Amino acid sequence: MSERKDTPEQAEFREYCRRWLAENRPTPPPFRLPQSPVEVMTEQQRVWLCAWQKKVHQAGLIACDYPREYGGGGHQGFQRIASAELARAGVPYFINVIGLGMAAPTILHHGTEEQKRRYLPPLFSSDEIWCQGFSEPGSGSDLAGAQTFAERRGDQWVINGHKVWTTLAHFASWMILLARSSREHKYDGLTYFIVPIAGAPGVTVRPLVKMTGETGFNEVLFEDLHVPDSLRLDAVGKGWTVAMTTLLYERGAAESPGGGGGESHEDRIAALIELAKHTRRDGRSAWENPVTRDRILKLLIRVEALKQLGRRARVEALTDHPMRLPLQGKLLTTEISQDVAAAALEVEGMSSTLYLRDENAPQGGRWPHAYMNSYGLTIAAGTSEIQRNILGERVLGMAKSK
Amino acid sequence: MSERKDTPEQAEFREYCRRWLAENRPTPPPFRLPQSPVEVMTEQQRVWLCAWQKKVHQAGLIACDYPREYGGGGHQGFQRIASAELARAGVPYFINVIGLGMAAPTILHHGTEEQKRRYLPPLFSSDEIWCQGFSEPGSGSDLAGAQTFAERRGDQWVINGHKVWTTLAHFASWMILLARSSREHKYDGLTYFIVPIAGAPGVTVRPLVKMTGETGFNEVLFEDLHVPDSLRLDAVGKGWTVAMTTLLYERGAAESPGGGGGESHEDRIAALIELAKHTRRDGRSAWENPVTRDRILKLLIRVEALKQLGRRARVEALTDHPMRLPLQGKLLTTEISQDVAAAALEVEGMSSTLYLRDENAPQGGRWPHAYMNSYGLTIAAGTSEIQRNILGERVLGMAKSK
Amino acid sequence: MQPKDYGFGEDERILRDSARRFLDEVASIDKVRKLVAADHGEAYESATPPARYDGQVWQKMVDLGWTALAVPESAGGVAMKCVAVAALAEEIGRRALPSPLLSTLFSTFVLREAEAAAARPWLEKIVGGAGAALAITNEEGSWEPARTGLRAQAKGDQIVLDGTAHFVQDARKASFFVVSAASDGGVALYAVAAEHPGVTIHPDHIVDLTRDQARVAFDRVSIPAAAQIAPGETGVAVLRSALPAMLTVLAADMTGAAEWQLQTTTAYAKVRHQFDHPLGFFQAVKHPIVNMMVAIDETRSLVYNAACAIDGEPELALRYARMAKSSASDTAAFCSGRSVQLHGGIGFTWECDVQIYFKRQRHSQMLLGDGVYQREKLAELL
Amino acid sequence: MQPKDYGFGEDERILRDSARRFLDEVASIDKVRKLVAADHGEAYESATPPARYDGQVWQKMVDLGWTALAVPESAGGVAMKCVAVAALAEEIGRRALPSPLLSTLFSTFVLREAEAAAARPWLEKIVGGAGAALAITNEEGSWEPARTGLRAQAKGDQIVLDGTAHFVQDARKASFFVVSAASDGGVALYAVAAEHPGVTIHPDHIVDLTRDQARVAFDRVSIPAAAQIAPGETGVAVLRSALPAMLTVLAADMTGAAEWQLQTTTAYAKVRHQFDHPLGFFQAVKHPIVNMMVAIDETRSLVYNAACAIDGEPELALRYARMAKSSASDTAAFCSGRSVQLHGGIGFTWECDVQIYFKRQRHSQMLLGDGVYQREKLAELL
Repeated sequence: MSERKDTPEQAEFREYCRRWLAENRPTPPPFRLPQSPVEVMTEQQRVWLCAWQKKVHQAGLIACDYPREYGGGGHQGFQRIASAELARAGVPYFINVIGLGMAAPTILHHGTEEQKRRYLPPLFSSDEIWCQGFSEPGSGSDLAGAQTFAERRGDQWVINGHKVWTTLAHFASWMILLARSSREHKYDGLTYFIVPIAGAPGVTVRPLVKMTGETGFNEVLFEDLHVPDSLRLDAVGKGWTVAMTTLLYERGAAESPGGGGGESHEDRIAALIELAKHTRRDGRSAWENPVTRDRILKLLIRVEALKQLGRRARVEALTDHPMRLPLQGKLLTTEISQDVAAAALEVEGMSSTLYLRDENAPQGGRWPHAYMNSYGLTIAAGTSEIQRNILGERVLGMAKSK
Repeated sequence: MSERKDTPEQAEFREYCRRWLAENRPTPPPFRLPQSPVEVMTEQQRVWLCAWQKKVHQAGLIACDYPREYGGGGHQGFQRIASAELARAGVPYFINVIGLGMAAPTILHHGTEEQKRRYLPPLFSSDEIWCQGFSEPGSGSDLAGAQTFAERRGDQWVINGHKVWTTLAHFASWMILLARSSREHKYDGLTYFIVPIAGAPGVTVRPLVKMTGETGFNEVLFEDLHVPDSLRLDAVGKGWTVAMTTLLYERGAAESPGGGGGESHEDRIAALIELAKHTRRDGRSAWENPVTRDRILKLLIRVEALKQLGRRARVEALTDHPMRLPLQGKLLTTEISQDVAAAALEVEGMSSTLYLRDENAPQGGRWPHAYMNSYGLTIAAGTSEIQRNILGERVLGMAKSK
Repeated sequence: MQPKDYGFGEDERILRDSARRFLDEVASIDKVRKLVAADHGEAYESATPPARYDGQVWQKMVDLGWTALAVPESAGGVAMKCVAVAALAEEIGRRALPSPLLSTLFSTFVLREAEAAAARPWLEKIVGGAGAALAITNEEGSWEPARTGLRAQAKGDQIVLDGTAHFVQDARKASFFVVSAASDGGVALYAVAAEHPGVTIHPDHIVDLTRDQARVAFDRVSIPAAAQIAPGETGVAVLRSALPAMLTVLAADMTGAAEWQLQTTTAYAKVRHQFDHPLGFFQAVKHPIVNMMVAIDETRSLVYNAACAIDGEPELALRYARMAKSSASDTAAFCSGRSVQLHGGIGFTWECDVQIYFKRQRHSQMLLGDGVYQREKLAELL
Repeated sequence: MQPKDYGFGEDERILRDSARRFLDEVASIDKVRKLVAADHGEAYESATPPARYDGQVWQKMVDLGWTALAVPESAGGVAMKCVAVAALAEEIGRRALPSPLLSTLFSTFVLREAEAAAARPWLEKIVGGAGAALAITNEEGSWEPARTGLRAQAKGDQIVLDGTAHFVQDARKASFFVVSAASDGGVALYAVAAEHPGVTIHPDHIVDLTRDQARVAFDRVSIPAAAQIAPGETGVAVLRSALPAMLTVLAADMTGAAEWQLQTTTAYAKVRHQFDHPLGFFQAVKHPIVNMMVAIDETRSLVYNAACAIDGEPELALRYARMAKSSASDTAAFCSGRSVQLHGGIGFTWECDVQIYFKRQRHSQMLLGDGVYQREKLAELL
């Protein structure tokens, strides 16, 4: 069955995707895969996930719409189909999430011909994993406050500084780096680089531990890292513009990490209702507690609203401002995730004290874990507070709050 | 029965208050008295309420702690007792609420000896009613942005400008006025005056209508009003300091308008519970709807908390910062009032559409009326937003948001 | 299959855009204010509360075919999709327009579900411009179809109606009422002309300035048995079938009104300065306004989803419609509160237009049941 | 009559101030972190979850007389007012101190209500420094006194206990358990030494780093009938009488922890700069912090009101205690969330101390029932 207004060519491709996925669905590995690619920590996990991504790339379901000379499929409107079919098939995610979601489009828009030919193919195949160096200890929400310094010395740049929250840096060959090349101008003093990570002299990667007790991101220190000028992306002083391109894609990447396997909000709310129906206390189920049920139903309605928001965003006649709905996505997605997890803790009551390793923890302890992780979502890639600024300023046109 | 640690003298005074109030409780007038003094509009109401205040003043239950030469009782710690007994007796409020609550303490702190002797006695007796001229069309929250201008001409000041939200201006003999005497400095360019209202040439009082459909406050226009320099309060350019004194008392005045008769939060939440128990729909009472009941109980708990907050504020060992609890009063009082009224509308359902004049409106239509009026509370005398700034800055010491 | 675009195609866009142009002309906020809020004393102090609307505008709405939109072709209507009707209702709500259109649409939804020959002449009257209103609510203000304040008794070939319907919307703008009454066979439905002997309208004194509402008393109102539009066995089912469209269209009206509140508050936050900045500079103003927008977009998305289900997936329609009205009620409460609060002192006055929408929204919030009620009923559908 | 000062007089102030000094010294956040959060792997990955506390600190707490505070004089205690105990608990919570004090106080409250001669030796043990814990919760995590996971059967002059108590707090820090078990006469109460044959502790893997929790299994545990501390007819009533103090003291601990969250978040908002201003400049940061303070002050006021009622108006104690715990639970949830969010990226890390309080507060929120539960029970008291 084809969908929407697939062209005959697209319908054929969709059919191909389905067939390929049905035939190539991987058997689950004998070890635990974490819930998302940003939590991948072990070498075992890395190897398995890289093999999977490479296989999918070879099958032509990754980078479908990129030119062939950069490792893509050279098609138009195929990625949407491949991504939908990957999601529908529920196969594992792709490990090179930062590369696919952020580095690749940034390089495509701002890179030289040489850069595109050199960096994109191994990115798509996951032969080279990428990470992102934006946040610093002193600049989280205020990205343009970056202090990591790139000093020009002939045709080399010497980089010193400290980046934090760098997902996947422990596996990464390359980083997309926002650095300061001039202290005189805040925004115009930034330049964007591709820098080597694994094995590069002057680079130290240290894992950071989340409040959940898991690792999954890192801090990266640069001490006199020397890179050639050919690793600069776009012009000197244009780093902020390039970073805006990356951020444009970051939200999209966070929502659908380059492939299927992520749990949807609908899955999550269904799991919550299931939990409520099966959690009994004092002679009734949590679902039979009208106050708890009302809270869950409010969330069920918001989850449906979020789904419909996405559907409506694609109907021009029913949107007033082109960015109004898309820019709400990150805020809604992350806050609803948090609220759903919080409601689950209320349902569990005392059992919500039990964590991942406890055999009696309901649904494997996923909810306290999800609740804590939800703060990662409402903080990372622009806190909810910053998202509200952006919506108020870019969509509604109110004065900048700074 | 005496209370707390009344001295023998105070215990005797309390006894006197109770006796006097028992013997002098007025019979209700044959016309409707509005819910609060700020809604008094008719001459009939004014005459009746002025007579009542005058009688209470003559009995010594008003201005107990002011010096005798200013019309007070010359005591210490008697007003607290008189106010408590007035509240307990549930007698009507005093009409000169702005005078008692704001003008009197401001004049006491900043007035000359002559000013105190001239203005305070008729204020206490309500022979002269007072209003307050702070807000302007262009400056609500930002009081210091006042543009009403006072130009010095010899020993006269010529006043031009436009004040709004002036409660009781339609009955007022006098106004406490914050005016700009210099355009060069924002805060230091303000001077504080006592200005005549009723019958003064160059003064126009026009009623403003609230969203409830009621009048009760006014706008006051000044066109070349001439006042002598003797009506200036404190020094030229010290208006902001004087205004701070007024504001310090404004919150107190808003909470207990100079006497009894105001309905307490406890009364209101009790009325809400009563309403919920008697509102039947679809085979049960609103109180039997667990979701509605939970919402009401949350409010019941907050009302108790507010009461205990007031109690705790007087126990030094259980407060961390002297202004922390008192400064929360206005915010909590007004927001809880709003939430209680909103909950009542939920209880009433369709009946909440019925307004004051409707014979079928539950509890006389008080709740839609109270709900709309509650926005007056969360806006007037510093919006809730401004209150949160004040708390964050003065109590917690965070940076000024401007 | 669900259409990706909610079935909102060219026809729907044309209807909506022409409605926008027409309403821009006849229903500007100044005109609406003149109509309903010229004087506070008249609004709230008259012995008989006003029921004002512009009859000429109504006649033009009829001429534009709006009353025929939801009427089946068999009764002379144009039977447009619910997404079209929802889009129109959104525009009506955006203008807070006083008119019997919503009540008439509600009556249409009931009549067209009745499928009785007796319903047809009433539908034709609606096409012809007759306003109609539902008289199906008891004194508790219940929205359960099975609960009615009226009783119907057969007397030969006549049926006699007795009792009072409460909370009848736009009662004085309606030429006839669609009435539910308890009969021996269950809750039956009837249509009764407003001027029928024995029918008395007792107007309510309401807060909302853009509607009128009344108790409608039926004192031995005798109508021919053939005028029954749904017998006792089917009355509740008919009302229930009509409910998704009623909920959705009401939620659409509320969405439009909320969007007006958002735009008006945003505009004020840009022009009003305090502390040397426009209000919108302050996050204590900016963020609540953004939260209004977020709430509205959730509601609006749910409204079109519900409308689309009514058009194509009737088995899901009630579920989605309950979601839409639950969301609309909560959004209305939030946006109304913030629109007044963020306007500061001026927002609290009669002269500021936000009060008109504030009151309409509070009224709409309760109509057909508030959010808590919708969710309680939704739970039964899961 | 209610004392205006909650009965918080000189004695109470001295106790509180000395507790502050002592805890400043022994329970700084650095010391607590070293104790419970030195290593994330050990905290969450060990086969047997840790139950760490500082035994020397505990001994000093005993030496300071804290375990004797709530014990009647007849059993060698000092029987201080509940306001004093609440003030102490607030200080403990402010430090997120891992210790069996709260569990021991809970056990004390139950034992002193039992008034049986059998309870006295256990109270004396507590005065002497024995930690105790309640084992009264079934596998559902119910807080209804009538629901227990254990069954008691008389066998001659012995009583045999069977079953499992769940969610036993600080189980591995306790020398004995106060146990409820269904007997033929109703729910009876017993005290059982932790090392009694047949008692097995199965530690839970919990989120909170400052507590340990366990299932405690009783496999044909045989104790003398005389060791029964409340017979079946009174067990539920005894637990219910102890409940106000338990709720209040827990709420006090949560108040202290929330105050730490407030102060720590405020301090961060002053030093952390973004966009050329300290975070606290921005109302999106300032106002939520103010809301934390407002919530805390409501809770704290309710805590002292409840404690004061326990001391002087027992008929109101349960009502006020339910209010305090309802408020404390909601305040804890709110303050915990905001403390992490407003710290931004750093707040989400293991190395930031806010995670320790976040987890303790989430745990406390559920203990004895969350806000929804408290309000449901409160409704029964109105």
